[in-house]
Amino acid sequence: MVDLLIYLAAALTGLALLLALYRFVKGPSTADRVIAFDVLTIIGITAIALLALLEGRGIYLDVALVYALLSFLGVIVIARYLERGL
Amino acid sequence: MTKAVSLFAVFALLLLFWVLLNGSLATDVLLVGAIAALIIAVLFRRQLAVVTEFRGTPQAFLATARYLVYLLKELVKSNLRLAGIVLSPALPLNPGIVKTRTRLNSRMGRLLLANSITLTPGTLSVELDGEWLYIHWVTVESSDIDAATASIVAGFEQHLEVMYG
Amino acid sequence: MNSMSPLILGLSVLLCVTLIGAALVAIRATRLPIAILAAGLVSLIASILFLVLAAPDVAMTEAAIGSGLTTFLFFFVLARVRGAEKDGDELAGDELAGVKHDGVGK
Amino acid sequence: MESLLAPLGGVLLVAGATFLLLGGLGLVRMPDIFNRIQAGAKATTLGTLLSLAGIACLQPAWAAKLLLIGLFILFTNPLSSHVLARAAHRGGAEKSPLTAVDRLAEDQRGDQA
Amino acid sequence: MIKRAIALLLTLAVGALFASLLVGYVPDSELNHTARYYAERTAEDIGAANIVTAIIVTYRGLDTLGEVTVLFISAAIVGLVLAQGRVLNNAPNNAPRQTRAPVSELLSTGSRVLTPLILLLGVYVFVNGHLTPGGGFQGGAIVASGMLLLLLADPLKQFSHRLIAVLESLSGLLFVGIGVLGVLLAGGFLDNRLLPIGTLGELFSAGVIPVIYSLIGLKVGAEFSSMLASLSETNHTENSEET
Amino acid sequence: MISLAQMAMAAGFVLILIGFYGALTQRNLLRMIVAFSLANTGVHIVLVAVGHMRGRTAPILDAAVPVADALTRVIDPVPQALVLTAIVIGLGVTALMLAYALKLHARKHTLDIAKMTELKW
Repeated sequence: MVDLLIYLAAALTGLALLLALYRFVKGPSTADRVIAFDVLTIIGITAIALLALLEGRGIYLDVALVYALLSFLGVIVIARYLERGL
Repeated sequence: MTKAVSLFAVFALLLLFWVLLNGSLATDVLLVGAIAALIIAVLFRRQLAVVTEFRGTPQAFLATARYLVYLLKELVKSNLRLAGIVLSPALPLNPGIVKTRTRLNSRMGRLLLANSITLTPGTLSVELDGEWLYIHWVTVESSDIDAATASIVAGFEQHLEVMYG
Repeated sequence: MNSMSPLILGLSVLLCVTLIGAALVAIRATRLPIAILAAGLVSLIASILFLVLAAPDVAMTEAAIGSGLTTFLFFFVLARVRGAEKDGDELAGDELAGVKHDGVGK
Repeated sequence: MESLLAPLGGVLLVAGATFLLLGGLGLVRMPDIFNRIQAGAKATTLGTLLSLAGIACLQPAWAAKLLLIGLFILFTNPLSSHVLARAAHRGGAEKSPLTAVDRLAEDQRGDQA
Repeated sequence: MIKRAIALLLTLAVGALFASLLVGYVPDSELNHTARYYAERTAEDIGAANIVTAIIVTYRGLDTLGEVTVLFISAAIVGLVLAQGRVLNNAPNNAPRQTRAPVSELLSTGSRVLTPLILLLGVYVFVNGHLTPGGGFQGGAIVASGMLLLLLADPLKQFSHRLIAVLESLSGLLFVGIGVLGVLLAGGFLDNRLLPIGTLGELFSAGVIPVIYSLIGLKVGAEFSSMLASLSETNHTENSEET
Repeated sequence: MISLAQMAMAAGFVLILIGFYGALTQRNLLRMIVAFSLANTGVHIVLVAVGHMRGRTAPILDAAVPVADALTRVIDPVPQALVLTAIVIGLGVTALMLAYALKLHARKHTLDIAKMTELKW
């Protein structure tokens, strides 16, 4: 039962990844792609956590922690670039 | 708060972060964490002064709990509302940027206010200029300053005001 | 959990497709910031792929260095050569679509 | 207790993934950058938080680290959304024709005049 | 156009080479000789839970020393190359720095809170290098990211290059010093048995590995920070074009 | 059935090819560096895929993988150590290339390699 739910969650996450990827490829502006990038990173965090669950290795979560930091810094660097503050 | 007390508060906060990170209370973990937290707290004591703007009164702690409950409630409620908008074929939008006023003076209080407003989908803080807060609103109900303030800002502000002033 | 291996295989198919798609965007994008962003995305997906391949050390390094610092360095440099892009490709000033930049913060 | 926690975790996981999907859908459907930030960044935040809570139910030993990841996301994500929205507005990003009012742009024009 | 066709042809040729490699590839099902040695002996000899860390810091410690040196040299060259440009461009007027867009108040407040947490995360990553998928290089990159956040929140901030350089060389010297101590007191250069090996899985275990990885973390963090700082202090060349 | 390692390896090879083609055809220096870093990532993926073995897990010993099981449950750690080093050096190389590109731009006010004619034969 729980296995089935995990399957379903993974499938939905994959679908969300594809949707965000569509926005990334389509654009049209750089800022749109940045927000798609941010969403992709956040989906990546979920994917890593799911992977840790599937493999039963809690240590993978450290990578998710680094990601949480990166999604923030990346967006800020690019936003500062866009508003000419870098 | 005196300098020593505020330094200690920062140190304790960093140590708490460290313990959560390690998920262990062994002596060696605590020892290394205490050293690292002390060095960082001393190096960044001026920067971190904003953290200790928190008023340590019992009312403030009570307000923190109420604030968290309110935030979670709003988070779920507004997410569901936004889900309704996204799923409906007609995409019923009425977006706009409205101007609101905040009474909060402390930096940390304003950061938390803007963050809470951004976290609840439907509203997004775009710019903070002195006491004026410009908010992008997916479904604008009123572009009047006072009305917008009452419906977006006031709910969070009443708790944050007790916490940070 | 061995019953989950088809799931992991499906995930990695998705990751590989995304990886190659992002790489093509990185090569073909008309504007440089987008190319750099897409290269960052390639690193990001690669790092999840490393995790699937049971290499968490590499995944963390790729996340922190490949996807993080490299992208930041690129944007630092890009901010310093802004306006010199008319050669070789068409980086117009309007990174934010629609309206032309008329000297915001210039 | 144990038997109750696992299904709860599974349900939370699916709910979280649903919000992720809704976020992705919003990202695709919304007409302009501000609305996309609204739909994309925020729905996915809740989605990730719910997923992490679900995993914490399935593996209670990891709760501390998952809580930390959740808190980090909860604090950083609105900040980055704000900075991006501000940059987009300053850069004069295109707004959807539906946009009713833009007090910020009005005030900025007022300052310059 | 001809150039493009040649490029395509070359790519296809390399692709054919890769394809033949891929078709002939049979994944191993057993660890090979070297890997088996590492998998079997690491826990006993080194005491590190993370075998990759054991390889990087102890079995192949000399490589890592060389790597850190290469990184130091490249950071130094980046600084040198960009410093020259600074002298050239600064001569007429150094006004461009003030023209940057102001930072949002929220970002500067947020970065005050987040920078210490990021630095602490970096420390966690490099101190726990022998237990978790972290280590000096990752931790160093995270520390440098924290510095980057400071730089973003306050673009006019000047890093103390002297402090970075002192930190960098001090940790490098200590690294080499521990290596030499290994020759004198234990089995060889960078031998980790200077300190007791301890129990597998505890923070104070694997001998001197956590100390070495912390030093590497500080050194790498300082190097990356200095790279970022020298890039951020370079003037925008666009402005010099207009004058 | 195709294994995980083979699939990842194929993706890595394709990435190298894309980067290679890009580096050959682009005229903008920064774009060439982007293509170069793509190929770099591709090489890392191929190397890690070589070390992967079906049904095994990461070479970190903890509660999930006790020491006694290490030999049968852990994948090859050597390629991982190599790639870790390669990524770090990759950043150093990229930073150097970027610094030189910046320098060239400051001198010549262009990033187009077709306009850098001094060394052309």
